[in-house]
Amino acid sequence: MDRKELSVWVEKYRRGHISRRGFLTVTGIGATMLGMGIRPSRALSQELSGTVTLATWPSYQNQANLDSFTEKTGVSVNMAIFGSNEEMMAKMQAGESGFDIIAPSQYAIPLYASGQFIEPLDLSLLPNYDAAAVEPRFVEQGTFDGKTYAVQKNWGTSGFIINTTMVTTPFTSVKDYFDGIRGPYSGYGVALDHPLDTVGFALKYHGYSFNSVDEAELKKAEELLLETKPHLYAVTTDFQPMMSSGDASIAMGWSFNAMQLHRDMPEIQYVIAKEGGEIWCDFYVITRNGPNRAAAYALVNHLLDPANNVLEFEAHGSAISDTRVLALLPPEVQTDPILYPAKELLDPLEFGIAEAMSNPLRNEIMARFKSA
Amino acid sequence: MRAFSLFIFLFLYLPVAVIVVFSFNAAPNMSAFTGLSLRWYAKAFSNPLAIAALTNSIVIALCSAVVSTAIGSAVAIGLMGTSRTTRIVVQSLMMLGLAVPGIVIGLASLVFFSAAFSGAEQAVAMLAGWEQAAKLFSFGRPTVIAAHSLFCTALVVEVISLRLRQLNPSWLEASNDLYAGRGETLWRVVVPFIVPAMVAGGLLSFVLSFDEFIIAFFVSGTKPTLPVYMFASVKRGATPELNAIATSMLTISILVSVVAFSFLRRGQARA
Amino acid sequence: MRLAPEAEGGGANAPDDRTKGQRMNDGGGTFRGVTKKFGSFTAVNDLSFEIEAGSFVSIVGPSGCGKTTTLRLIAGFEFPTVGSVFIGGSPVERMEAYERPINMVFQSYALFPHLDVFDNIAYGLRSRRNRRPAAEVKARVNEIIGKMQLSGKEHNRVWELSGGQQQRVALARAIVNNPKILILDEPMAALDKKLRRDVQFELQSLQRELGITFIMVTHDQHEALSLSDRIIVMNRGRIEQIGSPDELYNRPASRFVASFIGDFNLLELEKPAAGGTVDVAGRVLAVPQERAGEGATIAVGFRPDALKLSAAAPGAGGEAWRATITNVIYLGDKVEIKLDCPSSGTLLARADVARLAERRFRVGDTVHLTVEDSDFHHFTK
Amino acid sequence: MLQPRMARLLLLPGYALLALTLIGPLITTLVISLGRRAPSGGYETALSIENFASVLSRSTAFLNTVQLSAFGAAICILAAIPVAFFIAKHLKGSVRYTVLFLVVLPFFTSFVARTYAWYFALGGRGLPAVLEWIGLGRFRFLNTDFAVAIGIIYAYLPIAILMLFVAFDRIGDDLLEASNDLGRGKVETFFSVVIPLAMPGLISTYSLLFILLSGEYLIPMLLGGGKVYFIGNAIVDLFLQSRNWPLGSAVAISLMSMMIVVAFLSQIFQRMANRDGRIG
Repeated sequence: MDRKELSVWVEKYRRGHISRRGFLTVTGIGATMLGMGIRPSRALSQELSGTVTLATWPSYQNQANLDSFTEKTGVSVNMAIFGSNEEMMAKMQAGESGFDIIAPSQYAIPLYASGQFIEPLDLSLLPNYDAAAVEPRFVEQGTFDGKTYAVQKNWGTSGFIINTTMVTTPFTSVKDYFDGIRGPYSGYGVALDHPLDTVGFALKYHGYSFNSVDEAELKKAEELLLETKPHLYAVTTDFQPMMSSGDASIAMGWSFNAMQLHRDMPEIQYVIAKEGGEIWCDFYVITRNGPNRAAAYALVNHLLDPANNVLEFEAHGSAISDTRVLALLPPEVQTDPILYPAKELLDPLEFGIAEAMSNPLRNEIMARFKSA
Repeated sequence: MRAFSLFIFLFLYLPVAVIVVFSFNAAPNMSAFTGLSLRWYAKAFSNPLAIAALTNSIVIALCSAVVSTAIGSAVAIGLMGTSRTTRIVVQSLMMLGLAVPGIVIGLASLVFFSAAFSGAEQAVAMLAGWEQAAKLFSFGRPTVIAAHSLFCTALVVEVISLRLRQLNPSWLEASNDLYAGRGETLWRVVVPFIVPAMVAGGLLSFVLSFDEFIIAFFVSGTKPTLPVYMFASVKRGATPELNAIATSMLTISILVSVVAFSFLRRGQARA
Repeated sequence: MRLAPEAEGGGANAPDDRTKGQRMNDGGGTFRGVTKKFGSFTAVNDLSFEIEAGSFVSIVGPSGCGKTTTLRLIAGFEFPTVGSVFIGGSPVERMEAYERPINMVFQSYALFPHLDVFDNIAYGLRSRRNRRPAAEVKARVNEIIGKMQLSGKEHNRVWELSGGQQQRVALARAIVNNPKILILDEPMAALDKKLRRDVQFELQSLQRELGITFIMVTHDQHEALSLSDRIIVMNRGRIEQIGSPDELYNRPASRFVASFIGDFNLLELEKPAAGGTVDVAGRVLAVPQERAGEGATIAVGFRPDALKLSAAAPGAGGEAWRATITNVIYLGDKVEIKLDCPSSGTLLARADVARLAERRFRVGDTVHLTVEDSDFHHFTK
Repeated sequence: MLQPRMARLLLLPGYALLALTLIGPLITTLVISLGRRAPSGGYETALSIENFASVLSRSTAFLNTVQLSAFGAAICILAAIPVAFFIAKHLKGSVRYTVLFLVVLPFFTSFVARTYAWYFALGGRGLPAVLEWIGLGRFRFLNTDFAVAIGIIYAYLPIAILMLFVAFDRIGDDLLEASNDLGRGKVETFFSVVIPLAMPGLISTYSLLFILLSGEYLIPMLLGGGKVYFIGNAIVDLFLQSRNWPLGSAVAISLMSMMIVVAFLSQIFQRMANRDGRIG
């Protein structure tokens, strides 16, 4: 590493773009330590031991798989539960470095990758991963700068969840959502406490891209949101009880929410707006500076085993695209309209992107919307 | 007044009742009570995450209570013997420790500890050439205990200072007069006098630390406390499992408190 | 008694390591040029006095006169700004309260609320510097509990006791340590009058029995007069006079002492004495021999019992020694009469009821006043 | 009475704790508040007070917080006074401590769980269903100021009761009896003797509650459903959602400044009340 390159890294570290351990490793301070007889902690060892820490979402992993992993390798699994990608990223940016594996959504991956929080995966350590078995559009979301940083876990969509006994007018679009809430369903609508989706759908209402960062377009989206706010019942991600109790009748939400609500109350339906919306995909990534890298690879590999992945599906209930897993699942799963919607419904959907997640204006609009 | 007190107690216990009742609910969610079942207890107790979080919280709350009661008592007593300026400065800082919103102290602590750890580790690695130096410090129980001890200590100082204000200065002089030096007087008069306040402060600290969410969320590292775990679970739809955990907590707490209470009583009778 | 190591060679002498014979000699106290300032306020100014071992001494004076500060200087709660304090011949002014062979009965009793009666009394005997074996503590505390008539109250909480009982506990807690000096800070302040009389007798007997030096602060001059061997009268941080009750009453050294101890009719002079005589409202008095060297007499006065009333003019003094009766108060065997005198202002007369029997004075009567020359006190300060 | 040297020694651990957990982090916050949001969120070194100017963009949240905190703290005190007085003056011996313990007991279940229980109690299938069944009409409580007020009163009432218990306990029974004796009934005595004497305690309780409430985050989040938005929520969102740490820090510092002012005023009022309440 030459002087100029070093100064770039120093600057990045100073600005908080990379973590301190990333900084140590990259700048060669790690190498200096090595020269002094200090073995970097992240050096791979063949023997697996200790604890591996997985940062993931609530109700998102199957305990049975973790138990079997511990049984097989002797490595105990610790889980840290997060509520959102933004939270997880904030914590990483603040210097938390105890996670070995994290489970971010596609739009966070470029940020983790460019921030040196994660590194390209050594796929040779993940024999259970078969890129060919996964839909290419999802594989692509796990790459950054042409390198694979992430392997797919599961995917889903964002749309609208309606209680058909309360919402009697036809409901097929983003327009129906915003106009309905500002009209006949005033006081019964829920927006997600999630900037990407909420701002994204407001953009969609005006026909713009879900991921737009255009100032003028965002301004119109903000106007819509601020107009809608007084008519909303809540801005939250925890809307399921409101829907099942009848306090709310229309909610912006994710496909797995819809699955759970629909299973208990068939009158609750899921609508993917005809204008489009978001398609999302969650991944496994291995952190650059995690304390137990070898075990991290072993655990991800264990979870990707198709048989184990079936168990995972049972736990999180989100769609999986790995064809080897699909082959093991009952056929009705693949035809479930919420889990695997028709292609023409999926086509207009967009993947949320990193620029949209990190855009200051979008975030500020969300904040203003919430505090209004 | 009695009736009103009763009403307040009802109010305080209503949510607790909801939690307890729904923890025995057979239904898969909290929308209705469909029958008695222990399934959520089975689920909770077979959930290593919940158990780990619960253990973590208990250990942290205990340590925070002990640390803050010790430091808080020392500070409250020490404040009696310092200059007015020192007293005002320390009291204001303690007040600040209570007032700073958890979110601020949580995130600031994370960034601050992270920087401090990294500096210390580099120093150790460079100076001592110790290869494990890079893993010397990490977030976990000690960081949560430290951060919780701040507001717990502030509270203990407040509670004990209130008690010390009732301390008759003649008692100290009487003790001195009866051949007890300052240290001995502290131990034989002041400390026994503030014991009730220490117990109250300690209990309050335990309770506050046990329930504290936002600071723990930031500085608990990879080992979440129970509130952090519960909060994360709630964010994607709570299950009655949480009620089962909360009810178990309540049961344990009652048992522990009853035992502690009876010990305290016995101690009182002997004294 | 544990003194400073250098004072008694570092021996672990306990308060009771003395024979009764010694007790009389080593319990004295001496103040030498003691001044105590709090900031710019001088509480006690250049105090020098001696207290004889085994005596009962009272310090009296109005509030703020420095008597409590003096007490605290003896006890060791305050340290002199200037000057020395000796107890039993050893300098103690730098010693802490817990190092001094002195115990105190606090005005509010300062009983420890967290301890019962027994533990309160045993407190000193269990102190690290003065620790006695458990058996001895028990024996001595029980003995004193018996002596102070507190039997059966050993394990009562102190706040459950009556005021009198609390005072006994406070007293027991102090004397159980056999101090050289017992200090009593307004010991009767919280007691009712009847109880106060009893306690006064008890205190007096106790002091005689124990032979310990008692130093009592009180604002009640009657209490001081009836209990003390000697009384120290203080005013504005200084000593006005030290003496026996008799000396203070009959030979007050200053106008202040005269007015403070007992009732007194004070007449300020417009013109200081000249040529060995003073003019008091027309009466010419010779300044007594013993006062002549002290400077000019500025005031004279007499005790109320020296004032005699008669309906007819006795001759000397003329109109100036006539007065109108404003109040008549019967005090059982005595009667007090308040008079308004045109030249001297308000005067007080006191006489035996028996002597007045032949003539009843009524409010509004005009009377003639007589005072013997020898009954006049002359004051130069 | 305490030797200065010993006092200093006793304060030492307190200093260490303050330095480690308060001063250090606060200086960090201050530094961050002067910085800039990094392009992908977080913090980037800079030196500007721009963030403090942007604090105004959160004025609605500030207003919301102040209103509900002032109201919530007042209701807490009003509800706590009879209970605390009852425990302090009408219960004796071990009963009063048992009752005090019962006040704290709900604390032993998780705060998150308890607040979540209110979420259900106030939700459509809870209280509103009961009211509808009685025939009082259809109510919706969740995500309103009312729900948040219930939540914060519920959460902070035990603290208020404990603190006021201490304040009332300090007032001697003899004073109450003296007042009764002087011809004042129970109610009159309460307002003319108890309240003035407990005033410093009332003021400190109120200000502590106000301060704690205005830093609240969880209750408005769970019971306000994004409709009732506290400054604490704004800060959490700035840190965890928009990841605009510098603005978050600036808002946090502004909130703290407000709290410091409240604490300062409380001290002044307490001193004044102390002076008024002093006897003799």
